[in-house]
Amino acid sequence: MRKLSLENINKLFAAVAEDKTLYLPVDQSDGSAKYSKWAEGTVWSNALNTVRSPKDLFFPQTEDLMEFKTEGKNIEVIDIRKESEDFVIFGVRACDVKSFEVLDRVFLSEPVDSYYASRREHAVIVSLACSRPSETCFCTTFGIDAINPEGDVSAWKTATDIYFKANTEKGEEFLASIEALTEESDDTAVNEQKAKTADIMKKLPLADLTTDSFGGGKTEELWNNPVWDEFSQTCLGCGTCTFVCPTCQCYDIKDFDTGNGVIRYRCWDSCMYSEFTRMAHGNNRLTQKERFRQRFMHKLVYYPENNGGLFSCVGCGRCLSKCPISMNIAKVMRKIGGDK
Amino acid sequence: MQKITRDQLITKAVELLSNGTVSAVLGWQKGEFDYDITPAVFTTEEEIKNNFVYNDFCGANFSKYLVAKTKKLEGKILVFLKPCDTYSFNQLLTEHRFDREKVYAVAIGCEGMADVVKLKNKVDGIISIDYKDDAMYVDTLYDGTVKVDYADVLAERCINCKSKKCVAYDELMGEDGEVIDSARFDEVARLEAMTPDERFAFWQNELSRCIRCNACRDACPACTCEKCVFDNPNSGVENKAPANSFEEQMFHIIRAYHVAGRCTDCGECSRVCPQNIPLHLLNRKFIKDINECYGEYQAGAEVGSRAPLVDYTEGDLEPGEVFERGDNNA
Amino acid sequence: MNMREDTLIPKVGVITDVRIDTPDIKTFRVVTPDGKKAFDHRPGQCAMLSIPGVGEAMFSITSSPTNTEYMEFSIKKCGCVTEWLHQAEVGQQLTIRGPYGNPFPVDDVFAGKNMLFIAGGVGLAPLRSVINYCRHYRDRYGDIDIVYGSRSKDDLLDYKEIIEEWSNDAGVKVHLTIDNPQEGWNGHVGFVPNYVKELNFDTNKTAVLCGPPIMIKFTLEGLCSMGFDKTQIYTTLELRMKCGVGKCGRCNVGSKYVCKDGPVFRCDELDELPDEY
Amino acid sequence: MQMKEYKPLIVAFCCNWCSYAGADLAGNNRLNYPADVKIIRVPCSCRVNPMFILRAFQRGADGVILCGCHPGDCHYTSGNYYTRRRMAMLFSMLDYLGIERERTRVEWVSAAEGAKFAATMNDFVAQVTALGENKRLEDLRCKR
Repeated sequence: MRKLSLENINKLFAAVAEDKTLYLPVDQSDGSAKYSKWAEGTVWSNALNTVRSPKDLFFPQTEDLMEFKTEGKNIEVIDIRKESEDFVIFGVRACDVKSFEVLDRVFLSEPVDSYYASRREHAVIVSLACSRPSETCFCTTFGIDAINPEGDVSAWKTATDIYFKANTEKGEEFLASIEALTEESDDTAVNEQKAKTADIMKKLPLADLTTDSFGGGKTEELWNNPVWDEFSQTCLGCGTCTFVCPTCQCYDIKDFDTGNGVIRYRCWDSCMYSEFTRMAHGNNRLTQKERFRQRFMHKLVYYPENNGGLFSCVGCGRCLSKCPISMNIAKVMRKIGGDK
Repeated sequence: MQKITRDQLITKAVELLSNGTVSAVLGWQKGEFDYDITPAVFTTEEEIKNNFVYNDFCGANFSKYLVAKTKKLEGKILVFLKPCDTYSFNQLLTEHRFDREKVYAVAIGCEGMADVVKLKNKVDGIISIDYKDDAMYVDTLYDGTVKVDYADVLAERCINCKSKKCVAYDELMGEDGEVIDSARFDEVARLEAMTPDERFAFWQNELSRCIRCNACRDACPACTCEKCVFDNPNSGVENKAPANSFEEQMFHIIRAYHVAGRCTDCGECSRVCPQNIPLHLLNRKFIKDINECYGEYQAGAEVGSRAPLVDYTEGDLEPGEVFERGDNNA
Repeated sequence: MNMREDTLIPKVGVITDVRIDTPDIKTFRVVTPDGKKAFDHRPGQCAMLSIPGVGEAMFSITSSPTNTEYMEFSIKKCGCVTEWLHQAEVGQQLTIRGPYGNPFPVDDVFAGKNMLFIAGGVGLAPLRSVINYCRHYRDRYGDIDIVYGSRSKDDLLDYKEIIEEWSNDAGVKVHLTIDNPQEGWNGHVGFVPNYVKELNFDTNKTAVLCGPPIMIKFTLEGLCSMGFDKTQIYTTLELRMKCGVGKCGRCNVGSKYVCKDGPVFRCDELDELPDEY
Repeated sequence: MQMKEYKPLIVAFCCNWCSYAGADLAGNNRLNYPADVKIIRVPCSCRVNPMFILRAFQRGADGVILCGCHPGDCHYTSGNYYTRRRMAMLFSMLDYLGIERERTRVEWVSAAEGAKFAATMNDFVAQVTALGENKRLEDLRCKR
């Protein structure tokens, strides 16, 4: 385990940023944090987490896919892909690290999405253990260990120091690159903090939330649950939950005519939107209830069914704090689980 | 003034439901942590008794729900309206968006609602909240019980409350208030006094956070188009994500413009924004301009009034003169 | 640049022939600019066609895989992409990517079986590929019955091919029907589901259905009442699709993605899906 | 190397009944105004939706001017009165967002005012030229 005094954290950032682009949570003017590029003077946020998840860095909200030039009846397809640059994402919480696995199963399954894959291959993920989880956290529900986050490198921040441990080859390389700044250390301080945090985790209001009622093969059982009617009643049908969610990956592909060519781009889409499934001659999800159900069934039933039981929710709590009407997956799980 | 309590509202709701006046109740449903309250439709006494809450976090404006909820409804729906909600209620009636006959409106006096974001900035790990007369006592994960003054977490829209008068109701609970001479345009004036470069920087910073979740639009009681231009593939501007700063600006300019003269300044847009963009400052700019150029106008103050942007007088200011006016003010 | 191919990036195709089938259906013949078939496919699979600036949409490949020269798409005018295609002329380029989806199990499950194809309206388009495949390898399959109905005689797709080729094949029986009586029509009049019941097929067949949802629903009921088992009946679904490879999430129904796990489903598999298609 | 002289792109929405005829008259009378003014004919100035103005900027306009009949002379009686309010509010909002107010203008030009049309356009082009390129309401995708 390597150790660095927090006083020197900016030296570390400077060293990392020298040959790789470094992204880390930074406070914005409204008080919330956002993953931003580090530059001299950038201050690492103390916030528990960002509003937008780090999925942005692999799967940006909008992304140009290709361009077309048209001339008369002819079309030219222009591949505008570029290999991603090497970059480091620093300070990723355990829940968000897990979200990358959820996204990987979609984008890296055949046929591989080259846009996502390129960024994924060039990224080093430095995770950060939690020490002050919020009441909206429920990562333990999905078997995520907030005090032992995964990622290429795991980090623990105490009041004075930050500790690093490599988990992968990429991680070893990363630690080697900052070896001069860090010193070898035992894990006493880290273990102490882990024990403290573990106690808090047990006391979280959502600590008792379980996935017992969910998982692959539960479609029939849950399909007609009254919860969908009841909880979707006042759903605004906005995309907040989807857009702040680290695991939501539905997208739309659209064309933009620039006047001198056409850009085909993709952007995030939301199953909560009424036109998500609208076709020229109909829509298979006509009411908000159906759309609402789709979102939760996808995360809690369909996705695990296709991915060996892995849920497509990581309990980060973003939707809990951001939904305009405070409706969220925890409430849905509580209600269905409680019906048992 | 005595605060309206949860029990009073429950009693009222149960009374109206059991005597058949209404068949459903639009109210607030409790959540996990006392502040995460969801609007809900209650149809039984039991549901109301178990789940109905009313506290400082019941900020959601119910007026817009009436558009959808009255459509297929048999009988009447009971809706609780805070003073600012009554303005939206009137505005929707002016625009014939729902059937007044299907609604039983109970207006409730309001002392202002709390802002969750403000509270969370003060207190970490909120487990539950006890509302006492002098302050809220927040039970937390880390700091035991923390006392938080109501004034410290009062929502911006409530600090600058424009009116505590209920302008529409079938029944009033508590005392009616008065229209307030608020300082709500001060922030707009502060921006107007800036140089264009400063203003541009200010709005770039704010709008660049927009993730186009459409929460502002979907929560807005004035945004009741059956199909929004930004959802219509034939409009040429449909998009689900702002591709660049132009699209961020366009969405918010057009949205604010479309509700100009109809916006009652209820503040829902800013409340629901997950990125804390002060969207109300766009709407208030229009309200301020309209007041100054075409005479004082409060959307929703009465049913049937003509919105300033679908009206004119022969002596209106020229667009160029509007700027000159601004210069004189600044 | 050294990046792997990405399925989202299409190839350029050229329309080399446009055939007007019915008042609202045209069949387009598509090859690459150097005159070859864009890619190989199996019967029932689909391709994404797009016109840059207009949009991209999924269409089933109407021509048989045994045709190695070109692909055909029978397209009904109903949305912006299809409307644009309908005014396109020969020589117009478009983009094409694919093949997508699961094909009909023509080489294993269907082999040696008596086949019953039932289609309504433009629903013949996805079946034409299988029908022609079965006709091409005639000796691998038993009897072939084709029930096809449309609003009127003018709305029958591939009428010429049906009359001149399909009807003349040994062991192939074509049963045509139109919804309402029409001058110059001596054939059957009535809806497809009723006609299927009248024909009262033996259950020693594998049935393939495609058409409007309401037709599928009643035909399925009819077949089941005749004694068909749902495992003997196949159909193909259509939902809104964007990526074609099970990632964009649009065509997700239950744990299946219609673009990737479908569009061909056995009817008993459909029963396991939530009723949302 | 010589810098290319900056010529702004101006979009002028002209009402069919007055200003478009005014532009015509300017042409017939051989009155000069810059060729960078692209005229879009609209049935009435109130046909112009705020989105038109924004879209003009998106597609590369450096300035947008809207010309209609003089107040009181609208072919449809009152269209330009609505325009006046709408554009006053829209331009004020653009200004509030920090977009240069000199990039937008409304001018009333009758069918007889060919000279005024040319003079207005010359003046507006000069005003926008002084400002330089539109950077605040631009869509970079349209500029490649």
